[in-house]
Amino acid sequence: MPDILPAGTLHDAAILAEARPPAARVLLDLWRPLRALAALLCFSFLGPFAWRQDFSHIDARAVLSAPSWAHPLGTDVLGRDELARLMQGGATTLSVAAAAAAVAFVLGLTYGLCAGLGNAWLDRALMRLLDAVLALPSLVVLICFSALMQANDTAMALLIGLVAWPPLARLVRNEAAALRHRDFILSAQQLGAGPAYIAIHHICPAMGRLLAVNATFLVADAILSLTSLSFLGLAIQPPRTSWGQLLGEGVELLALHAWWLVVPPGLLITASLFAADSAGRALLFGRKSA
Amino acid sequence: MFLTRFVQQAYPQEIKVFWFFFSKKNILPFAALLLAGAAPCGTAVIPNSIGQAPPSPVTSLNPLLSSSVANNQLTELLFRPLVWIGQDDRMDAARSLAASITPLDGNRRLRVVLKPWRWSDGVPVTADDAVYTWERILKLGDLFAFTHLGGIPDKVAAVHAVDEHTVDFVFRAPTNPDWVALNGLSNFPPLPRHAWGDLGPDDLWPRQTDPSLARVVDGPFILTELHLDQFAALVPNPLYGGAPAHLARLVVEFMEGSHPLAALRSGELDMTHVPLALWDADKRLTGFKAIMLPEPFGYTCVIYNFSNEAVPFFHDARVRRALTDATDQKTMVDVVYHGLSHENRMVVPVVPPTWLSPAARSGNLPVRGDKVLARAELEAAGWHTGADGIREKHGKRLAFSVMVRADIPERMELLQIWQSDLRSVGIELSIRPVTTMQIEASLSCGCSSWDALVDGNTIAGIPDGSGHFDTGGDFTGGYSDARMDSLVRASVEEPGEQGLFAYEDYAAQEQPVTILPQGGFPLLVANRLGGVAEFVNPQGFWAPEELFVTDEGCLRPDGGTRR
Amino acid sequence: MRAACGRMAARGAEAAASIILLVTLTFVLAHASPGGPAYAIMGLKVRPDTVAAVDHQIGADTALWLQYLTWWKHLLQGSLGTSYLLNQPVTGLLLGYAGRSLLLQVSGLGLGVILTLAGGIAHGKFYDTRFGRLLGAIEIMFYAMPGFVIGTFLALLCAGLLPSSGIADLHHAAPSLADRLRHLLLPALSLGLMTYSGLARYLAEGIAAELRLPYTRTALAKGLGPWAILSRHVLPNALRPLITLLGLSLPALAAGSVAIESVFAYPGLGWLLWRSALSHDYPLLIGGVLLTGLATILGNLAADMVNTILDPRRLYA
Amino acid sequence: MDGVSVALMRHGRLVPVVEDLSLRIGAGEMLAIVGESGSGKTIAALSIPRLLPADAVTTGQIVLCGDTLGSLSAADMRAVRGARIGMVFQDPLAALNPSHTIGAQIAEPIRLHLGASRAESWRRAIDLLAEVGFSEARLQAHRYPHQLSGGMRQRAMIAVALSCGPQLLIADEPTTGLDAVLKHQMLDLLVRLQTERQLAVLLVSHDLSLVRRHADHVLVMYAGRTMERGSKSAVFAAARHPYTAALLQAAAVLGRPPVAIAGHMPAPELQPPGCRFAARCGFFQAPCGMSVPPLHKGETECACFFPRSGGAPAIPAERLDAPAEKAAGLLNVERLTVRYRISLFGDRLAPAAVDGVSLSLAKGECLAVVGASGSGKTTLGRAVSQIVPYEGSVILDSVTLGQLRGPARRAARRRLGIVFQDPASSLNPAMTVAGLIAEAIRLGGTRNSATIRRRVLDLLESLGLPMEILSQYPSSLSGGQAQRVAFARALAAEPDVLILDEPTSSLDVSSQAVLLGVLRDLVARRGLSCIIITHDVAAIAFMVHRFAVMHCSRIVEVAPKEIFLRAPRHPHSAKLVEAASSA
Repeated sequence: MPDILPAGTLHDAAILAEARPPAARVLLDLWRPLRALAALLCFSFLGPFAWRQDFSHIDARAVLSAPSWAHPLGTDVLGRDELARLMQGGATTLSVAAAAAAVAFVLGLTYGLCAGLGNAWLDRALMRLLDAVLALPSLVVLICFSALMQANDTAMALLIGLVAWPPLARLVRNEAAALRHRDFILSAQQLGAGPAYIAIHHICPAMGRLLAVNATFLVADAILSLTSLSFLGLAIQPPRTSWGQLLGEGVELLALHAWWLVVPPGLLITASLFAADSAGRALLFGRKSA
Repeated sequence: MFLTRFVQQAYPQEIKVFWFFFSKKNILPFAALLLAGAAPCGTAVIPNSIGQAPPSPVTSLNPLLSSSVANNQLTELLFRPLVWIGQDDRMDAARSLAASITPLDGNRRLRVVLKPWRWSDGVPVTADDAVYTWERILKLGDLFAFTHLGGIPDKVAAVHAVDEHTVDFVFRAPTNPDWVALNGLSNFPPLPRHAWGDLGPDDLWPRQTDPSLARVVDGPFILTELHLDQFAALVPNPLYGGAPAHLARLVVEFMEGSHPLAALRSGELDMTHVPLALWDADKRLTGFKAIMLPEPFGYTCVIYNFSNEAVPFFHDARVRRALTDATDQKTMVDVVYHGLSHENRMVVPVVPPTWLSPAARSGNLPVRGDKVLARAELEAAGWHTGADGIREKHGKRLAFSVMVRADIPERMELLQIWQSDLRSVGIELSIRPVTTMQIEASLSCGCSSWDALVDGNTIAGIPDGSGHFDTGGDFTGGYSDARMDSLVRASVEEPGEQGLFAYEDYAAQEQPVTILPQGGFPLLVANRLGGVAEFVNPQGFWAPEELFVTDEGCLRPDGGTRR
Repeated sequence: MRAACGRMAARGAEAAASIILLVTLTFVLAHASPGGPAYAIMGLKVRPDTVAAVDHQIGADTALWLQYLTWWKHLLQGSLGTSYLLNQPVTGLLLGYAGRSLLLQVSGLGLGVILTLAGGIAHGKFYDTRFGRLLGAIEIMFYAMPGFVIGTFLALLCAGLLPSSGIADLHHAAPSLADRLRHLLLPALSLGLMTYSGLARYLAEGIAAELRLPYTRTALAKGLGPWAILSRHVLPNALRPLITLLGLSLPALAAGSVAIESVFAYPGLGWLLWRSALSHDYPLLIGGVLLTGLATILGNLAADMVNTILDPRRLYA
Repeated sequence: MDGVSVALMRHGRLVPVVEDLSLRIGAGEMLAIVGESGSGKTIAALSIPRLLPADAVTTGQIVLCGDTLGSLSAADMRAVRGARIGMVFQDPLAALNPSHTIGAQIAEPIRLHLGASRAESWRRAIDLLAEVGFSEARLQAHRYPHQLSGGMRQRAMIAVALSCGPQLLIADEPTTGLDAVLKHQMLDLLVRLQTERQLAVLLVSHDLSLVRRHADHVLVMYAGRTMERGSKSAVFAAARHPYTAALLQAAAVLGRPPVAIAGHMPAPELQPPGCRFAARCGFFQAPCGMSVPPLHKGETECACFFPRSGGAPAIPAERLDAPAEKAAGLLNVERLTVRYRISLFGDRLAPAAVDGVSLSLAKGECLAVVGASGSGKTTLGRAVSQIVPYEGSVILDSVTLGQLRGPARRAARRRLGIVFQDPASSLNPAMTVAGLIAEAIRLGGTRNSATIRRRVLDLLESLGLPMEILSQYPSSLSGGQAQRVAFARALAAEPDVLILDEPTSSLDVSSQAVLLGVLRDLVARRGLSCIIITHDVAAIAFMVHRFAVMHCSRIVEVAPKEIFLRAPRHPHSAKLVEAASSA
């Protein structure tokens, strides 16, 4: 499960100061990924209303059948309609990924703020603990916690969230530590603002874009983790499934040239990653950072 | 010996022990073999735990200390047990170390006569070696991996050598000789007292992967290399008493979790498991042949947690029978196993049919997989269909969850079919995929953290119920029934099969666990490798001396008949 | 210069604190999940009294804190204890697996860095053009494929040509070096693609940002050509964040390679950690985590040092 | 340059930024382009070496010593840049590569254009460093940009530009960020090089005091068009274009308060017909709005239908009377010392940024703390307003601020307002102007939204800010507007003392003028006691009562305004006053 650090700490002064892209350009950049995300959400959540097949109906006669009118995307090992399973899988993947991203976001933000804005000793202690957590292979955490939790979607989201928050914490801590000495923070302090007020009203909004960018990257990484988890055997409760599991099952049977089991889930995962990733990048390069 | 010490120091992690087996003492017999023209020839590379899914690591060379199949597949090649179980789940005379087994004075004593085999260092295998093994078992106590199987050691009063090749097993009470022979003596290998010496648990335990303890062997192969988590290399034992091996070098590669199919196609492996869906792949891939290994002698079953008050309905035999009746095993066999399996609702495996009771053979069983019967049983038990189609009784819904290990795809598929079957009769099942460890820990914890779980069970020898379905038995979720206890005791103590058949028919009535169909092992084998069909026995143990290769300039030993 | 060394010494002391925290965290986590080493050792059908006997034999039946202290006592005496499962000294095992894992990591990383430099520079230079967006799409496609998918794809793609399991062809008693390298190719390529997919995007963004800084305009004013500006001025500055990221992504490489190592049956450290976590082999697990933790923290220190040397602003603070 | 026009691509549309620019610079001469920021003067300068973005469109003829640059291919243009045209940019720290030594950055173009060997180019680099005023150039060549002071960095930048002996040197705002003394030294250097090397210099600047003293010719630009062109003496003596006159009046001159120009410059996209300055011109008549006035000949060429004569009307210097009598001491600072902890081993060894400073401020008094950059005056301001830890004591209304903790300390700090130097960074970019000012009031404890709204409107009105900026974000405000919003925030807290840290140094001429006007009104009419920290004595001379000069972390002289301006005792004060009076 690749932990790749998002590019939140980049600075970007345009060469010609006068030609800096105004806020409108951001919406232009955001439009493409938002459109892709909307399409995926419709496919996953609204699809089942249009395509009436029951994703868990087992049909012994139609095992591993190629795409046909009855099953536009063919059937899987148990003869269930692949298109319906992709829709249900999408609903699970996107909701679990979003929940996991939320968990990681909240944990990472609070931890980072405490470390960034606290006194020197608190900062040093929290950062050393963070180094230890970052150095711990996420695998060990996954296996140990997976056994403790009743395997349902919320547990899965908690699990992924628990593993994904450290990189964000480090980023938030660095940014907060840099921001606390900026003039507009000193000016607010001079006007009598307390530390909590400063954190909520000034530090977080000033980091607004960094947080938005990383929120989208967290969603992208959560989708990826869900895919890798199924390989480790920590799966979604059948008969429901996730895109990652469908991809895993498809790859197992690749020798059968059953392309309809591999290509659609692969494309859907890539599309969702593209949407989340380019939304983040559009936010990052849209407006000048705080 | 210096070379070994040096190699161990220089390559601590590669425990590579090259010792020359052409030592002076055994050059003569080897030459004799050469003259006979059946010289061992060629190398074969096969993945470990063929015949048992999924592959697990080799962690011990000591036959008394580990019951995992992956270890036993190797130890059975090195230290031959007194009794080797054949394809029909009876004693295989050719491969067993025991020449004959005769019960004496009213089944209180069992006399075993050994074949005149020799250890690989030339010393003959004597009855004293069997007594030495018995002394080790007593010393190991609870550490002995096969304790309680076949009455060893709890039902055995004493073991003593009558003469150089005869050993007597004296029992505390009359016991069924077949049960002792097949279930007990099949895990009882004589050990070289002269090579090992007086070793207790504190010596044997830490040296489980020490190859020096596996140098003097009486099995068909000698271990030359053991690289943990990589492979083990074996060469034929020239002094083996049984049929000599055809291969000059057998390599067992440890393939945990990987995709062996790709390795097979690139020529590194000579055979491998394939997913059932790829069963007819040999039509597409040239240069390979598909061989179907028979199912292992055992069953896959759903075990219920009788000590969990949240699911009291498991105590009602009618509900249990309904659970089995509702199972559409025909769809399971067709869809999951592509028709390559058998419907089975008995605690006694259908393949091989050796131990089936007359009632089972004729097919009139109390449960036949009939949904109408299932609904009737549930109504009789007081469970009426609720609002959402799920049955209710005194406000409690007939719903439970089942834990299953996520790394065996077939079990997940079976459960999803079972889930839709149960729903059609008004029972709601939710499936919890977990890690293997969690299943084993739940089985023996007696706690109420689980409702039901799926587990496989391989029977060593006679499919008796002792230690399972009798009160206090393991691996059945705390099932206990007075009549079942007496029947199980009878099947163990009285000779003959009547006791077993009575227990079998009552178990079909009780359905303490719900049996699910179990598949065989489709193998894809490279055309260069032969003798694959019979080399695995129902318990999943190997006899690779049958294997031979047709390239590298080797002759076909069987004249081209065996596949 | 003195401030930079002072900082390094402080970082060293803090790293030691992180290591102690890491070991404690692993110890607690490993014991938290249900099950125990006995089930893995004895195979799956184990009676409760056998479990007790095995736990006693391997010393896993004493109180948790006692086991923790004895582990530290052994560490101070220079031994990491014995693996419950494999009954071998942990140090010996780790050296073997870490050696092979290092070989895979280095070759995988090497391939990854080469791909990253090629893809990243091209993507960074033509960042807003159609060609740049195409490279971006390729990067995301590989980023979207988890380890085991890339591994399986490559294994099946070159099924006939390249070996895809183990570290040597076991048909020969003494496999040749060429054979070992052929076995290394596919796992290293998979690891390389995984590294490439993350880092190339980051390098491209770095280069695109640096190209916007005023000093590139001065270089233009000096009459330098676009490629000269890129290689002599922009690249050294854009590489620094990449090096920090490499230092940071070492634990991911160790964890990420579990999928690769198990798909190609490559007996490396990642796969060993995974198996010892699954089978509660505490000494081996903690030893392994200690090793990867040390590697990560040393990796971060090294990355920080290299960055300090590369970045004069920090060297002469 | 003859009839040069440049259009830039803005959101898919070509927007003319420079129109019909014609100028001629002879060898050994300096021509200065002056104008407010955003007037297109930088784009004009960059069009010569063609350093504009690829999608920019440049028309007209640019000729350098007989060669027309427009027709050169990219490769030939590259050969011209660096060899025949040298560039000096605005912010030397960002314009020099942080990870190369300054010697290497100078040697690079020599190796590239003159094909010299590594050793040879290194030696020439050292000679160049010596020429631009580096002492022991051999040692300094190995240092990195961040290790040099602002002035030295700019000298290194000039050395880079002159490395291949160019014919033309373009300097784009070379002196921003430097203090008054350094500015003039930099221009002296440029003039010396210009005469010694017979160099043509194109200076782009908004600092009229520099242009008045050093340039040979002047060209005034406004919204992309040339307003007036001529010799320095002609333009400064008899400014014929109303905009030039207004600019001259807005410049801070010792003894005369600057007069702001009403309104602000049209954005390039708007393209109003007729004269671009029509909207803000005091002498607007009908024809000005109809067509674009051509350049009339005269002492200076001026693009106006009604060129004026006789230069700018003299505005009488207002006499600001000192406060009647010595009012009660409002703020007392005794033996204030600030040490920054640099090294890890205790901070005894660290040099003191502020060393034993004692000051007092009476109620309604306006004290100026002046000194060169690096003299510690900003640190003093931050220590007094309790932002930075310090030793010694600061007493406000007989309350020692150092010992207060928690809410009491926060309440005490509200009584010391502070306005920072860079307006853009002192306003939270994520809040609207209304939000920013309302927050300052709300933090004071007022909750009622009606009173808050009324006070916000009062503040806007008193600072001369238009109503429509209430909903705008700081990033879309001009420098002057942003600084006034910062003022509003500080004043909203009704502080007893207002500390201003270099309020005007990052603003251009007209914004500076507007701000100083507002400040003068606050001090005079509201009796606001304040401390102004700056290096520009001229700008604040007329509104300040007393001067305190800081040099090397100590106060070297404190004197009332009249005495200080006429007879400064300390040599450093004399240098400051002399630099201010030359404007």
